[in-house]
Amino acid sequence: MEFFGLYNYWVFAVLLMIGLYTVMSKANLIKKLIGMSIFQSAVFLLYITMDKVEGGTAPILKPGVDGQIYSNPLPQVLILTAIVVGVATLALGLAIVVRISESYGTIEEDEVREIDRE
Amino acid sequence: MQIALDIASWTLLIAGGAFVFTGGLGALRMPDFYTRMHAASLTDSLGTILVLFGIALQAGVSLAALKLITITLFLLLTSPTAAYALANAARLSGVNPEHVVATNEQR
Amino acid sequence: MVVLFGLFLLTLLVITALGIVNADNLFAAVMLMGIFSLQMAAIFFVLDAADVALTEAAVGAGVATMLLLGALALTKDKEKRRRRRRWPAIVIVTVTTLMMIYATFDMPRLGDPQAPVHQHVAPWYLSETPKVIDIPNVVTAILASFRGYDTLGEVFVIFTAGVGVMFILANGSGNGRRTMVPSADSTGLRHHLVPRVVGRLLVPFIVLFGLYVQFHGEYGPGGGFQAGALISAGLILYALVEGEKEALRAIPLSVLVGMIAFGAFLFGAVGVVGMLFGGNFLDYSVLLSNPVAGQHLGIMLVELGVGITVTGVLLTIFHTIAARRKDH
Amino acid sequence: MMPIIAQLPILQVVVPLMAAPLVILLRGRNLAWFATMAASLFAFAISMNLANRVREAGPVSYEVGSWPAPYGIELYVDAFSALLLIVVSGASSFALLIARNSLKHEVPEDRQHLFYTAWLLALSGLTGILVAGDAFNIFVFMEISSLATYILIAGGKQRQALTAVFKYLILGTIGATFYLIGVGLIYMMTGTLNLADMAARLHNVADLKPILVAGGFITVGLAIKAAIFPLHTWLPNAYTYAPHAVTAFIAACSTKVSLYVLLRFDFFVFQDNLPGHVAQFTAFLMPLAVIAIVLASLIALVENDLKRLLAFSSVAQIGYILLGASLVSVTGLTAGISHMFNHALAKGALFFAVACLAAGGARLSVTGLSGAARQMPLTMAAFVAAGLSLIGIPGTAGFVSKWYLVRACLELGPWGALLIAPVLVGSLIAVLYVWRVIESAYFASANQSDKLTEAPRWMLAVLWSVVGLNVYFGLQPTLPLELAASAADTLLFPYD
Repeated sequence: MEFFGLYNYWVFAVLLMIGLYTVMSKANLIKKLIGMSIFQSAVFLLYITMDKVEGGTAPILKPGVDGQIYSNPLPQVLILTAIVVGVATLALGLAIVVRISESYGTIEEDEVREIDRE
Repeated sequence: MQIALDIASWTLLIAGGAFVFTGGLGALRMPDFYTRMHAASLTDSLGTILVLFGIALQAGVSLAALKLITITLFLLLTSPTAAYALANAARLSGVNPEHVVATNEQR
Repeated sequence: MVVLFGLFLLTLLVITALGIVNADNLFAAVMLMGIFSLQMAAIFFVLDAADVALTEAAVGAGVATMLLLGALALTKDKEKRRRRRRWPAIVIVTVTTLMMIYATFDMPRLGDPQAPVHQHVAPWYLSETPKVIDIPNVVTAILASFRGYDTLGEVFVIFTAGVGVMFILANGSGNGRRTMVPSADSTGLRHHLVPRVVGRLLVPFIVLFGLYVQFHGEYGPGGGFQAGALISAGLILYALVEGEKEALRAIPLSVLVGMIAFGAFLFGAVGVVGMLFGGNFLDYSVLLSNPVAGQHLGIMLVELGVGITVTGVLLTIFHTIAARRKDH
Repeated sequence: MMPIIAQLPILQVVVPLMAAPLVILLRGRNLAWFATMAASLFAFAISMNLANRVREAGPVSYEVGSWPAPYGIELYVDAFSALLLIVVSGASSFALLIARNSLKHEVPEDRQHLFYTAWLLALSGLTGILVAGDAFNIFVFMEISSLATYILIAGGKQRQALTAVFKYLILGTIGATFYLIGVGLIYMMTGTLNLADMAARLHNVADLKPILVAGGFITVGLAIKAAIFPLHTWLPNAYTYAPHAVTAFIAACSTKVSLYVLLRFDFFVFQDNLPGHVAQFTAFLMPLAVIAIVLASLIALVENDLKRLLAFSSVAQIGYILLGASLVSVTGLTAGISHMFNHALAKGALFFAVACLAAGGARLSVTGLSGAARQMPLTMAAFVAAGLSLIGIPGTAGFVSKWYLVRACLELGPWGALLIAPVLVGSLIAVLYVWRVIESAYFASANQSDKLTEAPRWMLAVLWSVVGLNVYFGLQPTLPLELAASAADTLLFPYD
C-alpha cells in the first residue's frame, strides 16, 4: 500500500522538474511560460493531495447527515488563490513576449541576445 | 425494475465507451486531416451522449439526471458546430482534400 | 477507489506534460496545455476539491488557453528545434527530483485521517462555519470570511494583471481617453454562418450559468473567480462570433476599466465599512444587527466584487490583444 | 468607533491598496501623481506612527476580520518590520517626488495613470508582506508586489527593458513558487499557516525530512527574490533598463523585503527547532555573502554603464547585510538590519543623482560623464556625497552599519578577524569605483558634443534632502539603531 499513498507526491516532484527543465532548457519564450505554468500546476497537486481524507466528501455541509467525514477545506482555499496568481503571471508574461516579438522580431531567447549584442 | 435500469445504463456506457475508443483509434490511423477530424468528431457527438445517457439512467429521476440531460443538449449543440468550424477554418486556410486522393493512387 | 482513479489520471498527466515539452508546434503545445488543465481539474475533483476543479477548468483551461492563443496570434507559433547542450539543466533537475523524492518518505499517506493537516485548524472551520456563518460551502466561508484578507490580495493580483496588460500592450498611437476603435475588417466569423447562429443561441445561456455560479457560491461549488471566467468566456465567444466592433459597442472599454476599478474597490469598501462599524477590517458580523446575516451580506458583496473585477480584467485583456492585432 | 490607533497595521496596507482602483480612473494632467503622492505620504506617516508604538509598547498584532489567530489571518508588526516599513514608504515617497519630472520623457502621457496604479500596488504589496504574520499571506502580497514591479520595470524606454523584465518575471515566479512549496511542506507537517503558531508546533516534527526540504526550498526561493549572490542574475539588467525613479525605489527596498522574509523564517520559525540551524547559516549563507561582497564589487569596478555599476554594488551591499545576519549574534543582526536602512539611503541617493544626470541630458556611463561636473556641479557634488555614504566614510549613514559589522566580527574572536578582510576589501573596491566616476566627471576634459544643463531645481532639492538624511543618520543614528537592536533581540530570543 506504500506505493499508492506516495504516488501523488512523486508525480508532483516529476511535474515540478518537467516544468523547471522546460524553463531552463527551451529557448522559445512562450514555451518557457508554458513550462512555468506546468511548474505552478505541480504545486497545486501537492496542496490538494493533502486535503483528501479517506472516505470523506467535498466540504459542503449537508444539514441532515451527521457523522459525515469531510475533506480538509483549507488547502482548497489556498489553491484557489494560487491558480489565479498563476494565470495573472501568465497574462503579464505573454504581454511582455508580444512586445518583445514586435520590437525584436523574434521570440527565441538566443536570437534576442544576438540582436542586443549588436 | 432496478436491474433493468442497471443493465440499460451499463449497455449504454459500454456502447459509448466503444464509440469513444473507435473515434480515438480513427483519429490515430486515418491518413489525412479531414478523415482524422471526421473520426474525432464521431467521438464527440455520439460517444459522449451515450455515456451521459448511461449515467443519467444510473442517477434515476433526480436533479442530477436533469443536469446531465441539459449537458447532453449543450453537447449536442456545440460539438457538431465545433467540428464544422474546424473543418471550415481548415478549408479556408488551404488544406485541400483532393491533394491527398492523388497520393493514394500512386501507392 | 480514489487511489485507482488517481493513479490512472496522474500517469496520464505526466504523459501530457512530456507531450507539451516536446511539442515543436506551439499551437499543439497550447492545446495539450488545455488538456493538461482539464486532467488537473478531473484529479482535483477525484480528490474532493470541487471548487478548485471548477476554477482549474474555467480559469486554467479556459482563460489560460485563450491568453496563449492570443499571444500566438501576435507572434510566431513555430519553435526552432535546435541542439543545445542540455546536460546542466538535466543535472540540476535530477538532483532536485531526488531531493524531493527523499522528502516524501516521511509525508502522511494519501487520505490518512491522522495527518497533522486534519488535526489542527481544519476541524475548527468545519465545526464553526454552521454556527458563525451558517452556509453549506465551507470553502467559500473560509475564502470570503475567515481568510478574506487573502482573497482581497488575490483580487488585487488580478487587478494588477489587468493594469499590467493595459500598460504594456496599450498601443501608443491613440490617446488613452478614446476607446480603441477596431478597424473595419474586424467582422469576426461573419462568413461562418453555423458558428454565428449557434454562438448567438448559446451566449445568453453561458452568461446565465455564469451568474448562477456567482450567486450559488455559498451553497455549492462556485464563487467570484469561476463566475468571472465563465461570464467573460461567454462574452468573448460573442466577440469572436459577432466581431470586435459589436462587442465593444456592447461593453465599451471605459466601462470595462470602470468594472475593474469598481470590483476591487467594492471588496475593500466592505472591509472599511466593517471597520467604521467598530469591527476589525473585513469583519462582516458588524455589518448588520444579526451577525450571521451580516456574514451572508458580506460574503455575497465580496464575491460580487471579485466576479466584476475578474470579468472586467479578462475582457480588457482580450480586447487589448484583439486591438493590438489590427495595428500591426 | 474603534480607536484609529489600533487599526494602524491594516491601514498601512489598505491605504495604498484602496488608492490604486481610484488612481486608475484619474486620467487628468498629473492628478494621478498627486493621488499617488498623497497615499504614499499617508503610508509614510502611518509607518512612523507604528514605529513609535512598537518602540513603546512592543510588537503589535491585529486580527483581520476579528477571527482568532491561528484560524483567521493575523498581522504582526515588530521592530524589524516597523523599521523596514519606514524604509519602504520613505523610499516610495522620495522616489515619487523625483518621478514627477523624470517620468515626463520615459512613460507616454496617456499611460502614466496606469504606471502610478502599478506603483501603488507595488507599495501596498511590500507593506503587505512586512505586516503579514501568516505564511500564505506573505506569498499573496509577494505576488502583488512582484507583478507590480514587473510592470514598473517594463515602463523603461529601451527595448532591453522588456528582455530584462521577462528574465526577472521567470526567476521571480520560480522563487515565489519555491517559497510556496516550502510553506506547503511546513503546513503539511504542522497543520497551521500562522508564523507564531507554526514556530510553536515545529518542535515535535523538526527532524522529519519534509521540514528540512521545506527549509531548503524557502531559503533558495527567497534567495532568488533577494538576489543573493549566485541567484542575482536578474538584478543588473532589471535595475539598468527600468525608469530611473523606479530603479531608485526598488533598489532601496524590494530586495530587502525578501531578505526580511528570509530572516523572519530562519530566525523566527526555524530558530532552535531545526537541528543544525546555526550551521545552516554559517556553513551555507556566510560564504555566499563573502563571495558576493568581493566578486560583485570587482564586477562593479570594471563596469562602464553607470546604473549597472550601481546595480552590482547593490548585490555587494546585500552581501554585507547577509554577512551581518549570518553571524547569528545580536550585534551582527543589528549591523545587518541597520545596513538595510543605511544602504537604502545611500543607494537611493545615488540613483536619484543618476535621475538628475539623465534629466540634465548627461550620458549615463563612466566615460560619457567626462567633464560633467563643470556643467552640472550640484548634481555631481550630491553624487560624490552619496558615494561617500555608500563607501562608509565616518559621519555618513553607511559608516554606522559597517562599524557595527566590524564590531560583530571582532566579537567572534580569532575567526571573526578573518571575516573583517572581505568587509574592508569590499569598502576599498567601493572607493575605487566611486573614484572612477569622480575622476571622469571632474578631471577628464568635457567633450563639447553634448550640452548639459543643470537638473531642474525641484529634483535637486529632493536629491540634496536625501543626501542630508544620509549625513543626519550618520551623525545621529539612534532611531534606526534602536529599532535594529530590538529587532535583533526579538529575532534571536523570540520566546522570552
